[in-house]
Amino acid sequence: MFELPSGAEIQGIIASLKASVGFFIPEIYLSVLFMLLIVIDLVAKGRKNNLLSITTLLGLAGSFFFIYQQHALPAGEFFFGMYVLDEFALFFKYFFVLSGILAVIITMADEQFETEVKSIGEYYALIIAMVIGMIMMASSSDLLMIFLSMELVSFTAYILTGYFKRNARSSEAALKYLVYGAVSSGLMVYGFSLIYGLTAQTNLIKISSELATHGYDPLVMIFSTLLVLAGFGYKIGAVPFHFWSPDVYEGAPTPITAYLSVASKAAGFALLMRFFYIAVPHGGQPYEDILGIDWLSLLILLSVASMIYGNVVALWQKNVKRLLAYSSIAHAGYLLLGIIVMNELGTQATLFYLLSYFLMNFGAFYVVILIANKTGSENIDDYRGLGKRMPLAGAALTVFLISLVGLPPTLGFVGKLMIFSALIAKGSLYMWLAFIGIMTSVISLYYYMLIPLNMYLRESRQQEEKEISQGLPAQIFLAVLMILTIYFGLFFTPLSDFALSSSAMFGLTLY
Amino acid sequence: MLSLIVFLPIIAGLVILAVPSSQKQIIRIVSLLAALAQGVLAVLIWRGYDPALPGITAGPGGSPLGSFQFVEKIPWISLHLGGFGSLNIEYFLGVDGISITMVILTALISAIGVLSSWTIQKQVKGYFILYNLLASAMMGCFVALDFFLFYVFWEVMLLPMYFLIGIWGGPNREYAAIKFFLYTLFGSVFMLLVMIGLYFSVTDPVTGNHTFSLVAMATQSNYIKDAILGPANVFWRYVAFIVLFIGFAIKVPMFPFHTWLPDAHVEAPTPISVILAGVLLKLGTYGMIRINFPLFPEVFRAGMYVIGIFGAINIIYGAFCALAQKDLKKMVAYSSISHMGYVLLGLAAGNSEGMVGALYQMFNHGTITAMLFLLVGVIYDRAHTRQIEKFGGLATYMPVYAALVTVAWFASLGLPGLSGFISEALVFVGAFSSVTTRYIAMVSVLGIVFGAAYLLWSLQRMFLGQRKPDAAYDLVVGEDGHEHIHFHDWNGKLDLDGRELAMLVPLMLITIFLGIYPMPVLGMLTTSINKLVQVLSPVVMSQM
Amino acid sequence: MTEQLTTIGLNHYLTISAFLLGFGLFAVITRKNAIVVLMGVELILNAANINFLAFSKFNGGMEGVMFALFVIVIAAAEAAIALAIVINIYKIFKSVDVSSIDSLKE
Amino acid sequence: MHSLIQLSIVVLLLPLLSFVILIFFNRRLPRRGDFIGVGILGTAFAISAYIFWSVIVQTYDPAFRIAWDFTWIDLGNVPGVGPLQIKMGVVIDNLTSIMLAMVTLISLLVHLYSTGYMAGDKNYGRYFAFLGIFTFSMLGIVLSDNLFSIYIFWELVGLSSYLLIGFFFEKQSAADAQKKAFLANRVGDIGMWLGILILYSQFHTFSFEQIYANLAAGKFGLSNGWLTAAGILLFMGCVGKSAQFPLHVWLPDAMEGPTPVSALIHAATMVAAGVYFVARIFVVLTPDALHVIAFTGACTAFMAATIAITQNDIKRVLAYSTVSQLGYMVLGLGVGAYSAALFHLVTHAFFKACLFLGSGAIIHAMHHEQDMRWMGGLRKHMPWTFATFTLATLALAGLPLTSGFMSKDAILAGAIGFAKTEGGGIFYLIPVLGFFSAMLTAFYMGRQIWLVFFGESRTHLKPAEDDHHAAHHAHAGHDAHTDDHHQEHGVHEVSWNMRAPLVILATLSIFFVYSPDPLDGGKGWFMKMIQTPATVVGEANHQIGDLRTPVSTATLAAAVPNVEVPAAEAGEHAGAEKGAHSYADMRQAEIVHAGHAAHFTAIYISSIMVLLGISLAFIVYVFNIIDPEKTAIAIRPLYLFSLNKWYWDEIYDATFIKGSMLLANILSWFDTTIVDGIVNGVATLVRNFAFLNDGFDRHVVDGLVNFTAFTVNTTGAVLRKLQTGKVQTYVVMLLLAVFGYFVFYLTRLIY
Repeated sequence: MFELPSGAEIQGIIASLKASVGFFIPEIYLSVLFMLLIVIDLVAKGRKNNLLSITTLLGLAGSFFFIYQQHALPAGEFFFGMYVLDEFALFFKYFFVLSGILAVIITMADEQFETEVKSIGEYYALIIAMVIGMIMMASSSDLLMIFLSMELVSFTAYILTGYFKRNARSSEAALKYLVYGAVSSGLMVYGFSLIYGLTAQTNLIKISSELATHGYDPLVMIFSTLLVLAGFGYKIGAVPFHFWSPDVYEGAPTPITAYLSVASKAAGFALLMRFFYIAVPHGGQPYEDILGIDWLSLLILLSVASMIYGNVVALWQKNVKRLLAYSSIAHAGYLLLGIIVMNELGTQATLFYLLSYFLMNFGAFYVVILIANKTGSENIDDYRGLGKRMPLAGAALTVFLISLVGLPPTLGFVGKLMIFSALIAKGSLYMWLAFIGIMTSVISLYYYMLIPLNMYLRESRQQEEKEISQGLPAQIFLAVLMILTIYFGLFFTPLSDFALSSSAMFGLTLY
Repeated sequence: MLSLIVFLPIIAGLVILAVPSSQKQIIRIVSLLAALAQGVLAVLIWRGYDPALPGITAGPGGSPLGSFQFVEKIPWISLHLGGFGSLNIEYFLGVDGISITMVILTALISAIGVLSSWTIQKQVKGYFILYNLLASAMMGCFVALDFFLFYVFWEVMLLPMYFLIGIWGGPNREYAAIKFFLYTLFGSVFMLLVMIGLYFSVTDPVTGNHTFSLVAMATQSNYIKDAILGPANVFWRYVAFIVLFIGFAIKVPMFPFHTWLPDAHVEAPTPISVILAGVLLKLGTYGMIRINFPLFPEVFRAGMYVIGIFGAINIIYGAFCALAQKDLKKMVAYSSISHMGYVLLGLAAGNSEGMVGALYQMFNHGTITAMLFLLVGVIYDRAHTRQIEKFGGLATYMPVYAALVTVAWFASLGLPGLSGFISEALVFVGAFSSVTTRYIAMVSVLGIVFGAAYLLWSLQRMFLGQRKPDAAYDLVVGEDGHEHIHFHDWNGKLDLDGRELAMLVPLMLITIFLGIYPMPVLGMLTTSINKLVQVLSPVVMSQM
Repeated sequence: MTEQLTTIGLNHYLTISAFLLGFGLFAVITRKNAIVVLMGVELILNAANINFLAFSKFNGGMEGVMFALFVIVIAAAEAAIALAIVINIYKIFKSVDVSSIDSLKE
Repeated sequence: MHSLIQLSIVVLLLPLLSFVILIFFNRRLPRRGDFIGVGILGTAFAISAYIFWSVIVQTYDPAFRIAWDFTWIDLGNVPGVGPLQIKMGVVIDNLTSIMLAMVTLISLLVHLYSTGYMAGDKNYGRYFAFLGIFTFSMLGIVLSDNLFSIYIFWELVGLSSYLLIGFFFEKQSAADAQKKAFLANRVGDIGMWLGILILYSQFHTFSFEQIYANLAAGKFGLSNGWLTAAGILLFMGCVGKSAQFPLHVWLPDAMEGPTPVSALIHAATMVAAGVYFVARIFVVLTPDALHVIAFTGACTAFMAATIAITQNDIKRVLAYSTVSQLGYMVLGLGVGAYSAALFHLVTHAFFKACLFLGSGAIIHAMHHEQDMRWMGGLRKHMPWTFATFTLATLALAGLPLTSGFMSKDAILAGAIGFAKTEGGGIFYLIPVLGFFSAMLTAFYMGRQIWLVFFGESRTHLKPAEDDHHAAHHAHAGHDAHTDDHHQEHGVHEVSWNMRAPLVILATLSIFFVYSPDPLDGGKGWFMKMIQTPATVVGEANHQIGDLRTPVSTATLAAAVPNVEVPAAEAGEHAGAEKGAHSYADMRQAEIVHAGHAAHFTAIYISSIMVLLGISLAFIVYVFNIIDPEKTAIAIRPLYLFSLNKWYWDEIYDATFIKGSMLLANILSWFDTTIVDGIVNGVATLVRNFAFLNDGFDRHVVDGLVNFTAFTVNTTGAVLRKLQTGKVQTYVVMLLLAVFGYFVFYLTRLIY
């Protein structure tokens, strides 16, 4: 029943492949880097030095060059509509490479790795792989591509989560992550299959036009969308698809926790935005589609639930990593607010919020690692009196937490400001969402402040009050992060302009 | 000039950051110098201030110049919002009659606070860094004319305060600190929403863009008719007003939202109590005058009655609670709740007498309450207790202290010849003259009696009569045959020492001088207040 | 009547895949053994596969087939990783009972 | 600025100067600087004597008035009102100049007296400083030309009285008394303040002149009820300061202060300030307000008199008699006997000061024994004191040839006239009470004289270690008075600097100082210089309806046909003509007229009453025909009622003080329990959820101070239970979520 392509067609295919490769250079470069790392690991086996990490850093840094060059290229889709290149995608390329770099840096700071793992080799390779996967997530415009890239990210994530093989918590986290991830991605694929069935298309843009022109059975559509949402929701860790995240975040190695909580969440959002902005049919008004399936209430439900659940449950956490895990759920909720607005301003706000979240969350986790190095614990009670013993770390952590709460003059405040601006500019209908967001952020203040409370207001149990000194590079890095958080909190024009320019999405027709 | 006065303390803080934490004296001196320099600047600003310019709203041609003074207006942030033009935030400072007095007050109280912080021994470095940060933020709030800037300063105050109470506070400090933080944050976050809403509803007549400038917002004609907070959108305007009002009322603190204050005061160290009562509470009422009322005049007029009632509740309720307190500091805390009630009442009157009285009361309450808390601190340093019944007959043994306490107490109960009287009198004059609040004023007058009651009663129990058997000090017969008292583990001067006098005497002189001749302060206020009353009056509203 | 029996319609495929999905989920939820849970996951993926193939058969176009192929590959890779992790779990907990591994909670 | 104004300002500021000097430097000065106090007051008196001379004697004009004011507070151009200033200023008219002279004179004498009485007290210097600030504020009241400044000095007087009553603050009783005095005054003051506010709210000015002018022009915007209210409220200030019923309770306790202070403040000047104030605002008082005032005064006079007859403390008797006499003055103002009331104010000031200083001398001599039961027979030891005291007593009792006689009879005459004019009935109660009090006065003064000066000394009868006596040890301890043996031999006449004031004051309570005719004060310069001003609240005066036509006092005299108009009255009218700035109304005219008519009636009745009183005293205490003890037992309830001051203290304590303390406690409980987020309730509630006790953190509850805390926590606690740690439950949740929304959507799709 299939007729084979003629020679001419094959020529055309090859030609377009050759053309497409030009758009694919950063990914190729990173893949090469990936293999290179494995080779180096084989060569430099057993030698305890930072050869690998340095190479990774340099390599990742090098990729900026190629990504930057892509600005020159025209936005468009290639590989037969599997893959797109647009400002939106570029934004996330930068984002993921940067987060990869930060992940490597804080990995270098984490002393747990010396004790837990023998060879660090494939670790960095896997981080690179994850970067590639996430970049592809952000750029794929086809259900198949989406599925593949997501699985690539997931698998590397499973492995990295379970990287401390002899550590029970790490392994348990890996298992849970695996099972949960497998199920939800399975459901997502099932949803994909149904969409495919409805439209006979796998390309998002084609799907959208198909749905718009021929219409569809709302029941099947909502069902499939829900299943897809299960997959995405699991990536962004939004209620009610969040259950894996606290356990995984607590169990995984801290750098991976940070990495997951920032990067893979961002990737999920990239996907979510692309899918919901492009694939979902839009009538005149956003979300007022042909047969009145209101995605809006669906997403609103998700975001409100995430904000409330994340913040409220975080009140009870005694483990800092777990606390931050719940807070990341809450932040998923705030980010969703930006998506709900469904306009350029909303996109800009979301991207900006991602940037701010990137900075403050990595910072927080970095301090957590530094403290864990010294105290070997992540329990809030063991933070007593640390403020005096680690002044810089304490101050930095306070700044990051304040930023997470969203108080000026920090980056987090501006993020919230932009999200709420988007909501309010949209109209009084969305005011209530803003109210909820505000309320929950007040609640969040309490549990965030628990940490400074223990660090400064309470005396440490053991009486030795000597200052604990981190290494100089660590201190510098910390100071830089802290200053950036405050600086961008006061002068955030470049970031927001960057976010704005990046909010252009190929094939997007709603604004 | 204003930038300097705002950021001097922060600069001092950075300097301190460089000083090794062992050099306590240097740290103290640095921040004292900063505070004094601030004072000097405040005096310069005061001298350079021209009371003829009204402020409140924009001057001729919609520009702040010609209306505000010492204006500094630099574009700070201008960024593009997709489809919504651009977000323009300005670094916009300026003073008018409303803020100038507060600026002076802040400079004064900050300096006093530094002096009174001399006794802090624990983590001096951190303390003074936070203290200076706080001082900057407070000053900034009073001179900021851009809502965004104001909000930033407003929120920046919270964290240092939290730590200052939480680290250097009393036994129950954690609770007090977090309570303060959550309460005030709860009030202020909603302000954020209103701020954004206002931004999208107001255009700058000069540039035509949306703006955060409070000056532009204070002119109703700058509102877009059907914007979210535009004149057409009555419901949201009311909501916004109430939200803002609650935000500020928590800071004041107004009756149902006041419970953080006694805890915070009881736990906070003396200098922080001084700052808290002297300046922070004023921020609440200042916010109302600067932002809440002129931006929503019609809602204000609709709500005058309610505000007045809350004021009356504050006055009487606070007085009664103070009457029942056993802890001297808690009593003073409640007394300041009562006194802020006068401010609310005066504002609710909505006429010049009332508003002038309210602002003057803000100033006087700043100085007087600072005095009260300092005096409480003096006895607490010596006796390590504030329980009123642990004293008695102190007047015999600490005459100077007793004399100062008497003056302060009488100032607080509004004795003529001391500044508090004039402001309270003006408040009542205003409140009674306006038909809206006449009956409220008639009720509030009771506050005068009960105010006298709790103050005199505590005065009697602590200073008059004989030493109580279970007093916090012993009687010893000195070599000169006279009886002296001796506090356990206090080896400083029994009566006030030089530093304490240096803190108290200036405040006292100001109180007395302004009680006899108030014009130096009132003269700066009146023009702006009259302008404000005009803005709030229906006449202006009908023009829009 | 007879045609309907002889010709297999789209619905049949879909029904089968739906059943597979159900079984898969059932296995994932109820089974204690990690391996069986993973088999449940495989069932879910295969349910999707059947859908893809059926749809591509009835809609025409090769995308479904491609998708199915890739899903199979992915499933294989997933199995590999899963087994590695499960073995590691077994090494530590001396058991592969999913429901008993719950030290991380609340 | 008129030279007299300048002088008066100097007079005003001199005592302040003495206060400032003494409060700061008294320890550095020789004799603690008492000479400064005395000297400065001497100067002040000299100047005010000059003012008196030039106003009263030189320009013999009832309508004399000069004023000067300056802008104190400038509120700029107030919207709706226009330019608005609050002015301060001084006014000098006859009344002012008389009061000036009186206040400075008595103050001077008290200063002088105190140099003896207070000698050796450890706060000697501070004492004179306080006297200084008191004099300052008192003069302020006298000189003020507007309500606001009167209120200011009013409060300051309250302060200085507070300081002086509590001068021996080590004594608990003194500390209590000073607080009581201040608070009672404040209660009166808020009434006065409200009255001021009512007037201000209409005219946006405090100045007497402008308020009166506006009122006369009928600019008062509110109803007449408000005007009456304003009058009564303003009068409340007087009720507080002049210790009228029901706020009289503080004055007797105020006797805890040093006796000279009692003489200065609580007999002569401060308590008179209330009356003075009512006189100042007399013209705004509506008839209804005046009725209230009259009855208040009558009740006070009577009540205080009944209490005085059973008191044993020599100073308390005088205190109650003061209250009673103040009642007379208020009564006089109430009935419209304006001049008479003020006349009584002045006369009373002198003889009562004399009495107090005399009692001070006695107490001093008796080593701080104040209980008359243990005195007696002092006339031999202290002739000077005896003489002056007796003279003043006669004046107080109101026997002919004394000043008191003239003033009191003028008041009573006015009362009768008033009752006539108002159409009798209930209004006759006022003169009746007045006369009855006159009798009581005569009685208790007679009793006092007898107990103190006559008979034999009863010091030995005193029960040993009487608590009353012990209470005074503290005070005695501060008096380094030389001789310290406690028997009557120690009793001796006091030194010259305490004797001189007695003599001067006694002299001033003889009739010829005020009037040539011992029977009629109306012939005297005082009554001529102080004339009843015409009301400015005509339209609020229901009796004269809308009579607004100016009627000069000449026609007023024409309306007084029958009784012989004393020759001098012609001059009075002439003066009135000159100062015809005011216009009279019929009601005043009638009252004055009827007052003149009732002049002799009053004289007869009151003389009879006084004689009755004195003779009764003789019957009881001299001839012992009636045994006081037996009588007391016979009418025990009445006796106790009087002895316990009608139980006012107990009543107030039970109601207001206890009540407000109770309320305060309730409210603070409410504050800490209810308002503070129902923290406790929440805490217990949450703790009751046993299943989420783990990791329960009270800060969460207390931190978010309200029910949010509760909900937030419980929800948090419940929600986190979802996180079971079993991955399969997670999957179930996931499916449930998907399925749940699916169902939700289905329902929406169907319906």
